[in-house]
Amino acid sequence: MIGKPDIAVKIGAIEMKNPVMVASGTFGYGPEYAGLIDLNRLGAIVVKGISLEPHEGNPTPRIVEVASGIVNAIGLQNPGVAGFVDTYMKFLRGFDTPVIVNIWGRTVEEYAEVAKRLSDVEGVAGLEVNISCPNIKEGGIAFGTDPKMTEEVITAVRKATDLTIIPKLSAAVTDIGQFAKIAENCGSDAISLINSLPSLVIDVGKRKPALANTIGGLTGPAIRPVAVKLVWQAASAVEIPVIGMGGITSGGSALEFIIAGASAVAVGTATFTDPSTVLSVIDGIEAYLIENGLGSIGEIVGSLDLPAAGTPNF
Amino acid sequence: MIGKPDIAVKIGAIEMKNPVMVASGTFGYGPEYAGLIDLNRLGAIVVKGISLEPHEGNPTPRIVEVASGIVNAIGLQNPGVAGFVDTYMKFLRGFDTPVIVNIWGRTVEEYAEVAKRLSDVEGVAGLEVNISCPNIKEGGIAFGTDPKMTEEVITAVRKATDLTIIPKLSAAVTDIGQFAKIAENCGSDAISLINSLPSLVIDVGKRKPALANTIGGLTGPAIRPVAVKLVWQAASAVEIPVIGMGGITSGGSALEFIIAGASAVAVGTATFTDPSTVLSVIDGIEAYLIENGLGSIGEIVGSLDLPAAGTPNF
Amino acid sequence: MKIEQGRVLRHEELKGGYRLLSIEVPAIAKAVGPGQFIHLQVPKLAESVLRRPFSVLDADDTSLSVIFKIVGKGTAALTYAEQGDEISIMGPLGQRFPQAREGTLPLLIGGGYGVAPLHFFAKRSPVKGIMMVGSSSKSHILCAEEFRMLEWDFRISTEDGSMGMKGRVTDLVEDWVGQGKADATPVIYSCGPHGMLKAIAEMAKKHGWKAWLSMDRNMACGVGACLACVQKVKKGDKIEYVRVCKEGPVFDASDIIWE
Amino acid sequence: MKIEQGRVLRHEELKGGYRLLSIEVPAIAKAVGPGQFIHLQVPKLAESVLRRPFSVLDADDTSLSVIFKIVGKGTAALTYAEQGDEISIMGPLGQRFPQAREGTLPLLIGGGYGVAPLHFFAKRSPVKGIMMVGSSSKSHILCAEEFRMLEWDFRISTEDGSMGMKGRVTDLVEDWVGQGKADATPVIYSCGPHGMLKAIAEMAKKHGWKAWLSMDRNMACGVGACLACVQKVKKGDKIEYVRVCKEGPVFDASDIIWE
Ligand SMILES: Cc1cc2nc3c(=O)[nH]c(=O)nc-3n(C[C@H](O)[C@H](O)[C@H](O)COP(=O)(O)OP(=O)(O)OC[C@H]3O[C@@H](n4cnc5c(N)ncnc54)[C@H](O)[C@@H]3O)c2cc1C
Ligand SMILES: Cc1cc2nc3c(=O)[nH]c(=O)nc-3n(C[C@H](O)[C@H](O)[C@H](O)COP(=O)(O)OP(=O)(O)OC[C@H]3O[C@@H](n4cnc5c(N)ncnc54)[C@H](O)[C@@H]3O)c2cc1C
Ligand SMILES: Cc1cc2nc3c(=O)[nH]c(=O)nc-3n(C[C@H](O)[C@H](O)[C@H](O)COP(=O)(O)O)c2cc1C
Ligand SMILES: Cc1cc2nc3c(=O)[nH]c(=O)nc-3n(C[C@H](O)[C@H](O)[C@H](O)COP(=O)(O)O)c2cc1C
Ligand code: FES
Ligand code: FES
Repeated sequence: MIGKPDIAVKIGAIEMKNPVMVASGTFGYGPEYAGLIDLNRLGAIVVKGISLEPHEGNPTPRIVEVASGIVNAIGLQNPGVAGFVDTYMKFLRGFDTPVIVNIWGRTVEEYAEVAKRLSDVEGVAGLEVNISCPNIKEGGIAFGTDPKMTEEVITAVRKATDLTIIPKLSAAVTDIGQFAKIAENCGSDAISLINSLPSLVIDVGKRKPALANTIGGLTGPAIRPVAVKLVWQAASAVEIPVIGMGGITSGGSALEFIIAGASAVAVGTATFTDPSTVLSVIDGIEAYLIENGLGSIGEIVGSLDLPAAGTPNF
Repeated sequence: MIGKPDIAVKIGAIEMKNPVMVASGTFGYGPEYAGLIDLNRLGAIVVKGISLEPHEGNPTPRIVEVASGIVNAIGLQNPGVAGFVDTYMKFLRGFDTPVIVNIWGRTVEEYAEVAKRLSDVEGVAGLEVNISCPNIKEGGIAFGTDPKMTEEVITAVRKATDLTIIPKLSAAVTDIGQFAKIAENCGSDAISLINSLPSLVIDVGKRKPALANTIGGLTGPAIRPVAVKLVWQAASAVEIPVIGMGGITSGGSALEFIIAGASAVAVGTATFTDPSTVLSVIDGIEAYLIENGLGSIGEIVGSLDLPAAGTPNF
Repeated sequence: MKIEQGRVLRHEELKGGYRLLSIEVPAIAKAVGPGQFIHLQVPKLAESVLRRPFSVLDADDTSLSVIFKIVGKGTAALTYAEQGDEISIMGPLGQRFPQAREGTLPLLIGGGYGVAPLHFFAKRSPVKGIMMVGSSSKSHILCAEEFRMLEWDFRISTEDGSMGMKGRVTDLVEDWVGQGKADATPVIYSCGPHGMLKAIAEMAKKHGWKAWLSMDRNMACGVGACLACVQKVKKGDKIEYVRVCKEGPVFDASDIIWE
Repeated sequence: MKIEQGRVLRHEELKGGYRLLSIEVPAIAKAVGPGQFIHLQVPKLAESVLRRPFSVLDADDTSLSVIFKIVGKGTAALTYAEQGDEISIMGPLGQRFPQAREGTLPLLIGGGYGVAPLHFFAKRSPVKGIMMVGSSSKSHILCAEEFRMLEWDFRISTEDGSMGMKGRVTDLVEDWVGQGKADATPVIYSCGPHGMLKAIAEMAKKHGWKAWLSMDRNMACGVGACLACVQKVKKGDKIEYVRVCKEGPVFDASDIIWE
């Protein structure tokens, strides 16, 4: 094989020079890490979750470290859609890297409205729809854990925008394939997963939750085996591209997701350990393709070689 | 406070001298660790899952190490109920420690039959019912992920035996409280959780699953924040005692479960790291009670001090 | 802001369980100023995904130093760092203490590791002033020699009375006020435990003094990306959460909303 | 079987990337026999929950030694072990090689770390015999000196021909058979890569020799509790999974079901 392998991927209408993005909420809105790594090298930038109005988020402590991971309950603090566009979009347009805006709402209408307002903003390449948020009209049950609410919210966002939409599935469900299918049937361009796993850490001395919000979400290497399994199941259930994430720290761990069926991946928590992780993930994937004499990333997406009859009995 | 605190607990009809057991599948049938630790000190011994007939289990590799945990797919290898009773019960009766037999089946009838056969066996104190097994009559869906199948299997076991029964809930469900309630309503004496989290580890070099069975279950410190959250939710949903487990490595981590609402706990994977972990967990709980001037373990079960209004939004 | 592979130059025990870690890390050492912090990756702490933030005690053109004490697994593992070991450093992070202006009297008030950024401040300050340290006991008083060498007025309070005045550091301040010797307006620069900072903010308000406080919050990214480390502050007529790692750690005491 | 806190006595590099680790761990060292293994907790490998199994190379009344090579994160972290470091050891685990009986000719065949248990076997054997080592290249031949000192007939094959016979270790055996010098029935004792063991099992069957093979499987508990490490074997007229850590690691080659 001569020359570099082709690692460009296309997610909906989004053309990425490589399959590696940064995960929402772990990379701010772009400027925060711009002094440390070259944003032009990223496959895409996914910004922190944006809602219709500015949102204050949770009291502190918002984060606690656990074995091979962290549990966070930031509470979706953000400057609202107008504040985000005014403050950050000019900066973000300065890079040759697609910008995906992660959005959320407390009602179906809020989701649709945020999607609509971002549709004409220059430089916004797509929307990642975080459906792991509580529906305040339905007693706070997370949209993404109820098939009907999932369908409603994705349908509404689909109607509100022509941008590439990527529902981000909730991992805390019995059958991820069912939710992946719903997303596909509602016209999504791709899906992403996993979001953090609902968790509780207790300060034993005080007999209180370690986080002000009681419940938080587990991320980091600890969740990778669970994430790879869910990505594999979701990718097996749908035809649209899957973006995999959860505990990626290296080219090797990103390749687990790709081989399981992800067309692209995102690096989250590992950026806190070392902001250049995302770059070494890109390099690692490229090196793997070269070593294995492969011409393009597409050749290994979903290439998992399964034994004849995998018993579900473990 | 004068004297040692009271750490005895009662689960159904099982009187335990302390709230710390060893988790099924991580302690064999008793003799394996008897040369290393004094089995008389344990709150209870929960043996490896037993089925009606001997079961071969999965091909190897059956285990792979991951960040802060392991993923295993042993495949429930066991000598069957008769083989177990003949080979191990005499040995187990030699200790002043209740024996809880973990049972499983591939049909509702198998579960009931194993329960029945163990009912009159001298020295069997109770049954832990592993419902995370595939129902071969229902296309391999795990009993414990379907409310109706969960109800059926627990009802059948309840009818088959007067022993204390402890359904072991599957963690891979959307609403653990629902399943805890079902177990309670079907006459369970207690519930235990969590079982391992369904996972996939990929050998990137070979593009094959690292385990022969493809899917395995994640256990160890990595899952503790998720386990504590599920135990807290389950304990909040029912009145019967809850046995908490998942990543316990110390008195402190066991206390997280107890404060979250568990009346007893089990140590699993940590036994592999250090077989005496279960003893230091007992000592650690006792030391905590003494330091905090508490007379009995009951005073802290479910003592989590919650903030006024915990937003589910994280 | 950079990530630089540093090298441990010195690692020694100080008093009261504190340790001094001196690291060769030229680019960051050159750039860092008083009140700023570094985000350090504890070597051989493999299951840990977060760096640990430490205030800078001192810096020159090639190296910087921090002081720390074992409070958890990260700081425990950091005690294994040996001369010559590599250590990844991110910095300089956060905002500096504003420099003391001529005609003002810098009044530094520290507790615990809080003496570190104050020492760095004093060393770089064009104006000399007073340094007050509050501690539980004599054996926990750090950097006394250093402040005396800088010719600062160094005052101590200990809760057990084993050194300096018996009481809290705020008593020490009130005592100094009672002496009536201030010939310039004091401006407070403080770093220490949460309760101490809050007491100082109240005291400063009472006296109508300006006070700069360095806040401590659990951090993940250290660069403003994750919103883990926020502090509620007044901003004009609004109240909002701002990032301790980015807009802080140094805040004007009168902006802080104490929760 | 015990858990004992050991202490590193020596840690040095050998040839071909291998390292020798010698550990003071009296109770276990006294009890361990050839073919048995220890389960070692790699120090400072905090995110790791599993111990690592290693065959014993040698043991006396106070200490034992193992050889290892970096193949993953555990063995990589083990290279940091320094003289004086504490290290938790579980052992002795598993079954020994049966001792060679007078009138038989022990034929030891090793590859990789497999020379370790064979060296221990030879050292304790009342009967001398032949040791054959197969390797990719000269630089990977371990323990040659030790076997010569024990006055064993030491033979080498390398795949690149850089030392001894060019070829595989099974070629070396066939070559030796061709020389027709055996005046006693050879009994094989072997430890090495899976493929080599399988080839040896076939060869032993062909010649009608008895062969004892030490198998290598991923392990969790090391004591028979978890059923992670199983090997399919013939047991009477049944075929079943037995535990490499408990019923093994040494098996009669004719019982093994090769999957
Ligand atoms: C801006 C700033 C400057 C600091 N400067 C110093 C200093 O100069 N010397 C010093 O000894 N300490 C300093 N600290 C506190 C220091 O960061 C913590 O003591 C340290 O992170 C504890 O880590 P651990 O792993 O030992 O504790 P653990 O409790 O095991 O840590 C678990 C997690 O909690 C975080 N954490 C725990 N305690 C604190 C704390 N007090 N502040 C922030 N995060 C915490 C850790 O960073 C880690 O992410 C500073 C903190 C901040 C925010
Ligand atoms: C009975 C027995 C005796 C052994 N004796 C020796 C010896 O004397 N010298 C030596 O160098 N090696 C020996 N091994 C192999 C050694 O245990 C592995 O090389 C080592 O565990 C790899 O750990 P790691 O963390 O570096 O590799 P990783 O691949 O990172 O380990 C991940 C997990 O896989 C397991 N694993 C990986 N490779 C092996 C393997 N080949 N065998 C068993 N488990 C493995 C590890 O124990 C660990 O649980 C022996 C194995 C067994 C079963
Ligand atoms: C501090 C933090 C904040 C996050 N905020 C968001 C968010 O606003 N929206 C969202 O969809 N996911 C959010 N996530 C989830 C990540 O995007 C990602 O799904 C998760 O962290 C798993 O990847 P990782 O293990 O690589 O971190 C957040 C994660 C972290 C750690
Ligand atoms: C090797 C292994 C085998 C197990 N076998 C069983 C089993 O047979 N039946 C069962 O209900 N749970 C089984 N479990 C699950 C444990 O009992 C326990 O629920 C789980 O390991 C979580 O606890 P831990 O994190 O402390 O290990 C097994 C776990 C491991 C690691
Ligand atoms: S630590 Fe991430 S924003 Fe401050
Ligand atoms: S390693 Fe657990 S049974 Fe062998």
